[in-house]
Amino acid sequence: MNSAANFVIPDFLPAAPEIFVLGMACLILLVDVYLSQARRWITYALAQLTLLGAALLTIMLHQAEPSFTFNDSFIRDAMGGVLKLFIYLVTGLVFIYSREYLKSRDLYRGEYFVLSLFAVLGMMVLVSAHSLLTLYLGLELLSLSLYTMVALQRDSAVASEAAMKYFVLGAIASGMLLYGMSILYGVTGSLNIAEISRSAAQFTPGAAMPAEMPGGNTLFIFGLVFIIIGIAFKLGAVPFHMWIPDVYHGAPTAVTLFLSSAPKIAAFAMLMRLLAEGLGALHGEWQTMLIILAVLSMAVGNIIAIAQGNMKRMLAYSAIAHVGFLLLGVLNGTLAGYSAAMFYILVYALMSAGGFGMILLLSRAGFEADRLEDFKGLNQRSPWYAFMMLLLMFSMAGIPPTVGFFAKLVVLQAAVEVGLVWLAAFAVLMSVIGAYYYLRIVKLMYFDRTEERTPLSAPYDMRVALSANGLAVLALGVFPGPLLALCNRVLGVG
Amino acid sequence: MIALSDYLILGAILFCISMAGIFLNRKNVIVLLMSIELMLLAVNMNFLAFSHYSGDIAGQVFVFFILTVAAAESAIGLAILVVLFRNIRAINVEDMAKLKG
Amino acid sequence: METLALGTVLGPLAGAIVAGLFGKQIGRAGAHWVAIAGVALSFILSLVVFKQIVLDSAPTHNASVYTWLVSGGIRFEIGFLIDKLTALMMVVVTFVSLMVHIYTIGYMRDDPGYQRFFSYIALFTFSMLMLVMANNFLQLFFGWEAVGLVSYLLIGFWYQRESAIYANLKAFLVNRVGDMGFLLGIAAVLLYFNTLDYAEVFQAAPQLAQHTIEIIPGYAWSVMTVICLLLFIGAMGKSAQVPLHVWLPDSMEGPTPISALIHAATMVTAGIFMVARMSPLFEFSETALSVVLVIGAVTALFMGLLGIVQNDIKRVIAYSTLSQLGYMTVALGASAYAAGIFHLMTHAFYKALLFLAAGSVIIALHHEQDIRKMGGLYKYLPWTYGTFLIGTLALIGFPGFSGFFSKDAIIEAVRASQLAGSGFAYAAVLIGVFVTALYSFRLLFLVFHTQERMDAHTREHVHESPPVVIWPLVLLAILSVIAGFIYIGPMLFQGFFGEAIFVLPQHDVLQQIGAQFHGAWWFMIHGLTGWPFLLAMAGIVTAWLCYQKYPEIPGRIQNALAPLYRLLERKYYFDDFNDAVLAAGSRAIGRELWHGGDEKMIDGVMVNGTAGSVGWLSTVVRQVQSGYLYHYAFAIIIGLLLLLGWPLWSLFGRTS
Amino acid sequence: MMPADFPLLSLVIWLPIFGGLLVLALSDKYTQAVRIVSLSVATLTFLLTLPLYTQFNMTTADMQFVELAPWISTFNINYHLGVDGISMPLILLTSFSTVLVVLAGWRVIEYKLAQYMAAFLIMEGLMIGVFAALDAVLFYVLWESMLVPMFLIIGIWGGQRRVYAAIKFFLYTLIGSVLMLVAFLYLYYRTDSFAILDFHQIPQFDLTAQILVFLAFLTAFAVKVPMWPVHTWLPDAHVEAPTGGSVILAAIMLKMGAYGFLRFSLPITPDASQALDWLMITLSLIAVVYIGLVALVQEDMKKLIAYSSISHMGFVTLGFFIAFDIFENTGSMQGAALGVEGGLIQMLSHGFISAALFLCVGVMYDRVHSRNISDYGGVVNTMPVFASFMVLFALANTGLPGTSGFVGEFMVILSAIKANFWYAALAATTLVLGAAYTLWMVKRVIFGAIANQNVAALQDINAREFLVLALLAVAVLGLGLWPKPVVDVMHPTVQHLLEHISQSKL
Amino acid sequence: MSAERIIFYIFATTLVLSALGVITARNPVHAALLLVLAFFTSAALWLLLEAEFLAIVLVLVYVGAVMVLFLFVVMMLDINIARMREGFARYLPVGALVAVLIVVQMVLVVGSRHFGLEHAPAPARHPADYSNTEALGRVLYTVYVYPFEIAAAILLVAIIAAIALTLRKRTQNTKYQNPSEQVLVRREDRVRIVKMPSEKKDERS
Repeated sequence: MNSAANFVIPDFLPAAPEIFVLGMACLILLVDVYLSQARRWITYALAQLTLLGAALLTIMLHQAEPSFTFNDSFIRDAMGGVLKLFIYLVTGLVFIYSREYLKSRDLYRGEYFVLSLFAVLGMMVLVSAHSLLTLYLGLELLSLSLYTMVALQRDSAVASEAAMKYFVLGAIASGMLLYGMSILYGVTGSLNIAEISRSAAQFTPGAAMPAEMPGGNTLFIFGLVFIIIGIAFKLGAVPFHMWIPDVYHGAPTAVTLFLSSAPKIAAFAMLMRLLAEGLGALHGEWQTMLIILAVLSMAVGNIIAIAQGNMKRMLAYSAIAHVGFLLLGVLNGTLAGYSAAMFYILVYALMSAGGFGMILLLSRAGFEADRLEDFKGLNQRSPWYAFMMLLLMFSMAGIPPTVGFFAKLVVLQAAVEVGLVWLAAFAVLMSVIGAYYYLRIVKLMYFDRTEERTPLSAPYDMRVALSANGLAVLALGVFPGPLLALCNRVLGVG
Repeated sequence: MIALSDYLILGAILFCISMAGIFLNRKNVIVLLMSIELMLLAVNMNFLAFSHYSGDIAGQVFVFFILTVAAAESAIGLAILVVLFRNIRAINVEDMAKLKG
Repeated sequence: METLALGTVLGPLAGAIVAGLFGKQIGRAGAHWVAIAGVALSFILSLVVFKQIVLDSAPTHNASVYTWLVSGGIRFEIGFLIDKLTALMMVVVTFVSLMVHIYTIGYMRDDPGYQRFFSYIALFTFSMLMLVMANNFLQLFFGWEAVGLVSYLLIGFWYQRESAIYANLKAFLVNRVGDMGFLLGIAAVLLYFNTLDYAEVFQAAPQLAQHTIEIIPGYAWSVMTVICLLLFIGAMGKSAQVPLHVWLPDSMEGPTPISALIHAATMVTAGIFMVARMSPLFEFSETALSVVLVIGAVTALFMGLLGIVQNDIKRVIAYSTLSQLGYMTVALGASAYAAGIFHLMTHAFYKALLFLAAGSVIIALHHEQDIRKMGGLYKYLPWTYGTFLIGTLALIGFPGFSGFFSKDAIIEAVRASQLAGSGFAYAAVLIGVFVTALYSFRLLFLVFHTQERMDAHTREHVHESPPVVIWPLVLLAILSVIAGFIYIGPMLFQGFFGEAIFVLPQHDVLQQIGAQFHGAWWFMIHGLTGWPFLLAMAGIVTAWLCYQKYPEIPGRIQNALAPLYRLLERKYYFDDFNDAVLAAGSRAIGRELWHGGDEKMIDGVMVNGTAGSVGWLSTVVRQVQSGYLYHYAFAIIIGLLLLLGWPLWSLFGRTS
Repeated sequence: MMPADFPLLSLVIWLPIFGGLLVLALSDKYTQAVRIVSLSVATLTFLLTLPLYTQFNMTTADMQFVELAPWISTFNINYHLGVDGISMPLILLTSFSTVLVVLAGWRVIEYKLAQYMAAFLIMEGLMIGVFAALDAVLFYVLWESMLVPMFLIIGIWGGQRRVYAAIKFFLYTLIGSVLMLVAFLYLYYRTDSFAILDFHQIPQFDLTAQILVFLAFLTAFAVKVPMWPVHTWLPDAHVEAPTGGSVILAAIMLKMGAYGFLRFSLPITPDASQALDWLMITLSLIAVVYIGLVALVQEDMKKLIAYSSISHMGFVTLGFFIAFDIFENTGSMQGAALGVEGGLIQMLSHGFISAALFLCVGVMYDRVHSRNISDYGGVVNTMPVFASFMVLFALANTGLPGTSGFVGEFMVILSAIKANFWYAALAATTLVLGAAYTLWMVKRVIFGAIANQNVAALQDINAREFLVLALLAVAVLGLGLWPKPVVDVMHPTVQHLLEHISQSKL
Repeated sequence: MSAERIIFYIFATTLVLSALGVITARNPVHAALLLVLAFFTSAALWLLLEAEFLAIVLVLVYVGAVMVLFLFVVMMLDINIARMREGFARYLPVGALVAVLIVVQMVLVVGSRHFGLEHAPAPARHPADYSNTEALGRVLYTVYVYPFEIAAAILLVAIIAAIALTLRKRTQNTKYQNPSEQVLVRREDRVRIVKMPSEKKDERS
């Protein structure tokens, strides 16, 4: 029972990265005001520096044993550390990829970077949240920044429409999440995740009414449902996925790129904190729900994606399908399963960043390059980037020797581990359907010829980053061992 | 004596009303935002009730923050609404269907 | 002996390879010299072998050259079995082959494919030797298919002729039908004897005589019968027995020397040889023997009938070949294997002679083959005429000529046979004699006598063929006259073949005949009084009347027996049946399976159908993404209902 | 003589892959260099695979040239290579065919030559890897990766309907193999290991599970082989693929399905194989007869050869799956060994013959740019040398004794009769059908009078083409006249395999 | 039936009714006002729950700020009131059905079955000197300092967002007059005489 009495100044050190990012965000906000468009690169550089610094701090502060502060509302553990590092990494890539695009669309302003950094901050809070309150606040910080970023292209009707949809649906979702939290609070009488899990431990499957807690079971499940909806929405699992296609499609590609990569990691963290750590005892209950969500997501995502003619929209649906796979790993309910899911989400964030990065590479002023046709004959225009895209697409389809295959392998293994062979079989069949639309991109790039001869103009750093991104997908495919081992270690798989 | 369940039922009803408001409302986006406020109100009701009956202040604190966030949220929501209105000269829900399929 | 055998086989092979691969370099002369050298070598070697094995009665040579492969504990080997039967066949094959080689120099003089031709026939000699010298079924099958291959190549030698390449495809396929049975027979042998080596198989045969097999459940058949019938199907294909005879007449599309070498003297007799070689198996299945007997008889008679209505000189001889093969088969059926082989030998000589003579006529008339455009040639082609006459007399079995001895022996054997169907067979072969005489002399008269029907231009250029053509004729003619007289005694009645041919005592008809056999002269005198002689004479007379004396008679008969005539003309509608039903039928089925099965069912419904339905589904499902916010919200609510619904149900279901 | 622990297999896997990358790096600027490098890499690889045979220990059934290194320790997935009597000949076949393919594409390919050659070299490495892999995941990774270059080859250098064919090929094979992946995961769940040899040793394996696993494998391998009714991708893929692609497809990829049956289906799920052998045998015989009839009426040479491939592969699967009936009938494994080895030989021989025939068609296609039988006729008049090759291979395709085509069919038929007379009888129909469709095509294409100007204008094959065809001719005749050296390699492995599958896991 | 029960039910009913009014009102202004009412009533209910501070905050912040903002926006954007309620009735049945279903489900759980008085007895009233505000204040800056800071960040984001989205640079779309320029303007600045050849019809095509 945390009260004001016997209060001690909390240890701020574990939260140093958060504090640093917050400070830098404010700083950039100020600096940017006084910068002319020509000097905007300073903002950019500062933003990158922020990420770098945060990364360094996170690494320095890393420690195997989890430690708590702010009255146990903040947790610093290995998993959180790794997730944060990947968030920085992906965000860094996002900044690199987006720069040209933003410039050519008069979006190259401080707001984009500041909001991104606030979003990153939100993610960090989310990742290391150890109480429902901080978790909620982190989520809101993230979401609000994202809503704004989507609407950032003010003169675009679709963008504002997308923002509006995102906002309303997001609000509903957080409302549901809150309702679930309130129920949990009611049942357990605490907001602290550790305590929640402690009382959840009394949860006895089967019996409706354990003695010590009136209606405990029912209420737990009741709250659980709302919690899961909140998570599912953030991840974009069917039937809570509706926002994804429209928002991905409507938002400026640079924002979509951000939206589709880093926040996924945060959402995974949220899932881990709530389901795995908080309500792990209810595994038997939420497993079934996740199975429903997984099946629906894989089916709907893959099937609808086939009919898409717009690259961003197609990738949106593929994102939905990927969430389905991610859930396969989670519903396993063991540390091994979580680590599989973690591997999957990290890999997905990389692939997604690369995929949208390619769109940004092809796009130029007044040309969005987000239709499938825009990839026609890329192999003639630039064999190298065609190859990169090939790698990314096959990775998303889960074809070896790209890392996407191993991502699928581990989550499928997790599903089989708990005897859900039928689910695994269903999943792979869906992935075959999925392969079709990824192949279509490859087909466009390699089999079709085009008259389009404009050379790809991209700054040096973007070329390097994108190539690195593509090759990473291949390299991790050949040597997935280290990353897998890392996931296992941070989750303490024996 | 007012039972905890009374407050919770009230919250539940409010919650459903707000949801109904959201998917029944075909026209006005502003009303959507209002429904969201209602939804948060329902949640607050729950928190306060629980915190009252369990004599734990944490619930009130949570509500405090929810109110804060809700304020920020509505601000942003309205800002987006304004942008939207500038673009499509309407705030009809049905007019926001360029993105579909 | 090993080296002898190898030399015999490899000689022609070497010739074939050199002439074939390096034909251009070594030129035409080079080609025919190298080929002839090879064949001559093997001829000489076979003579040596013949001397050692037959005259000095050296022990049978049976050894393997190399192991082809070992699998499943079974050794498949390539090796030679040389006993008296083999030795005889070697001599016959190499001799005829040599003759043909020499003859070819003249016959093919100005053909562009000269080298190719020599390489082919040398290759043929090789294959045929492999066949006859085999000591196991694998090699037998190898040679079997190899001769089939060469015959395929040679029938289609003039590949620009549509008819030729049609004929060779037909020949190959019909043979393949036979080979299919043959291969199954071999498989059956392996199944029951677990080896393919002749010696082991034959030795184990008696024990298996009683075994039965149920190919169709419920019907127990004797293993021996099954094996023998399957093998005999092969023989039917090679030796052109009804109904697998259809390819032989068409095979006359090939150059004449081929007709002589392959389609008269050697290859087609492979079947006969094979059955004789398998006598230790056939002997244990009377059923099989009866089948052989009947089929042979049918072929002998009805194919002979066809010879009467043919107008192509080579086709007439081809049908006579069919009929003669029938005779041999009859002999086998009657367990008179020796007689069969004996007839095989004599037939090889005189039929080769006939073909080559016919060839000589054809050259003389500039590749004219229609006998209605000939006549009165005896004054232009004295040598050819003489040899041809000898051949004909041998063919109809005129006493004293080789054919007489072999054929009479067969007829006697059939009469003595007790097998089911031997009665019919006896009748058939007797009538066959008359028929043979009839068509042979019809041919003789129409070609060499009667008034000249060729056009003036040809007549001026008609001239006797060069010596290189004539010499083989003469040599063959001599053999056609004397071979029978010399060999009948030893080959039929004095255990010439020794253990090479095995006959159960109760089947041994030759034994019975041999009982009152008192030398060739006696046999000849005896023959003068028998039915066959009279029938042959009758045949000759009929032919003389119909074609020499009153040429109008045939026309009348034709009109009188129009349906019958048409039946003969259409060759009993065998070809029509094959083309219309078998060939066209299988093509139709194939087309149906392709379009109906593969394209419509599998691709259309299963593959593209699935893909299409998924695509359709996606276009339908994407409608759910209507773009309307309230629908999206509604989806969330539905999800909530769903997730809320089931756990609550389960819970309250349990409690209340 | 190299040291025992010399990583020969790794070498022959990675050499072509890196060679391919090198070629890719050379790009189309230096086409001649591309050609030379590709050829030398391919040849070198081939030479390096020869020691696999010369130093092969024919007395043991154990894996040889084994390499074992941890790859993904968390799932104890290993980089585990090794060959036995089954896989080794196939590896040689692979490296051999690649040389031919490189030669065949020498001048013919103009568009993006570097990518073309690279694709083939990389694929060679992957294919060798598939045959050498002893770890299920490694196997699967290579097995799937292989699709990518082939997909590109068909799609980029293919014919008219290349896109349809390429995607059909990819999805068809993918849908098969993903189920295999699930099976692997299940087996991992059972054994806590991805080592294929551990899969073989699952002690207690109830029939239902076995059958499910077997069916999963079946989808994967049946598609690859391909067996009726999942064969329809093959004709399309073959027809549309460039000559080289068809060659690799026919010569190697088809073999992988059959290889899979021996490596996975039979030893891992013997009881299921026994329970379902009727199905396999039926499908095999359908392949022989049904497909034979379909081949009869093809108007497109490549399609015809493709169908004949399916029909010939029917013998392979037949040879494998009659084993159980033979146990029952004879109680011994002798006959079964004959069948399995026959199947293996048939795989090799088909590798040579189909490759040769596709190359022949390619030779004509390069000149006339048509695959239709009706566009040809009397080719022999203008291309005598080529014609004699074509006829030779055609006859080999009809299973003529003395050519490799005969050996496999002969062995399989001989052992099939031990299972059931009618199996042998139906299988033997190929003697007629095979001869019919092959020689009928030869008749219409090669023989006859010159059909049209295209044919009249034909040039006979040049030295390069001659070399390619001659190499194959030597292989075909050599294997046909003396198969013993090849078969002896297989004995111990096959023997061991049969002993293994004759023990039930129930 | 104690006094506070009556009070509770009065306010509860009002709250529900006004909430219903919010979502059914034809005119957004009415809706906003009804929402205000809803806030007031719930504030009253919160007082019953002894959450005085929050009750006041609700009134001040929400009614005072947020709702005014709403009304402001409603006024600012001229909305076609007439179209507001079209097709509302059409979807009402299914919508109501679903809503009711969920209510039933939720009530099943949170109803007296689990949270009746027998399960959760009402706590004793705090003494008069108890200050809810102080209690909150004590924890807010100590125990909840971290959330507090995040909340600050959130508000900052809200500010940034509002500005970034709605602030328009005046320079772009407002016009100024400069009389001196107007005076000094010359003919050349306004009129330009262009010489053009007269073109023929057929050249067009």
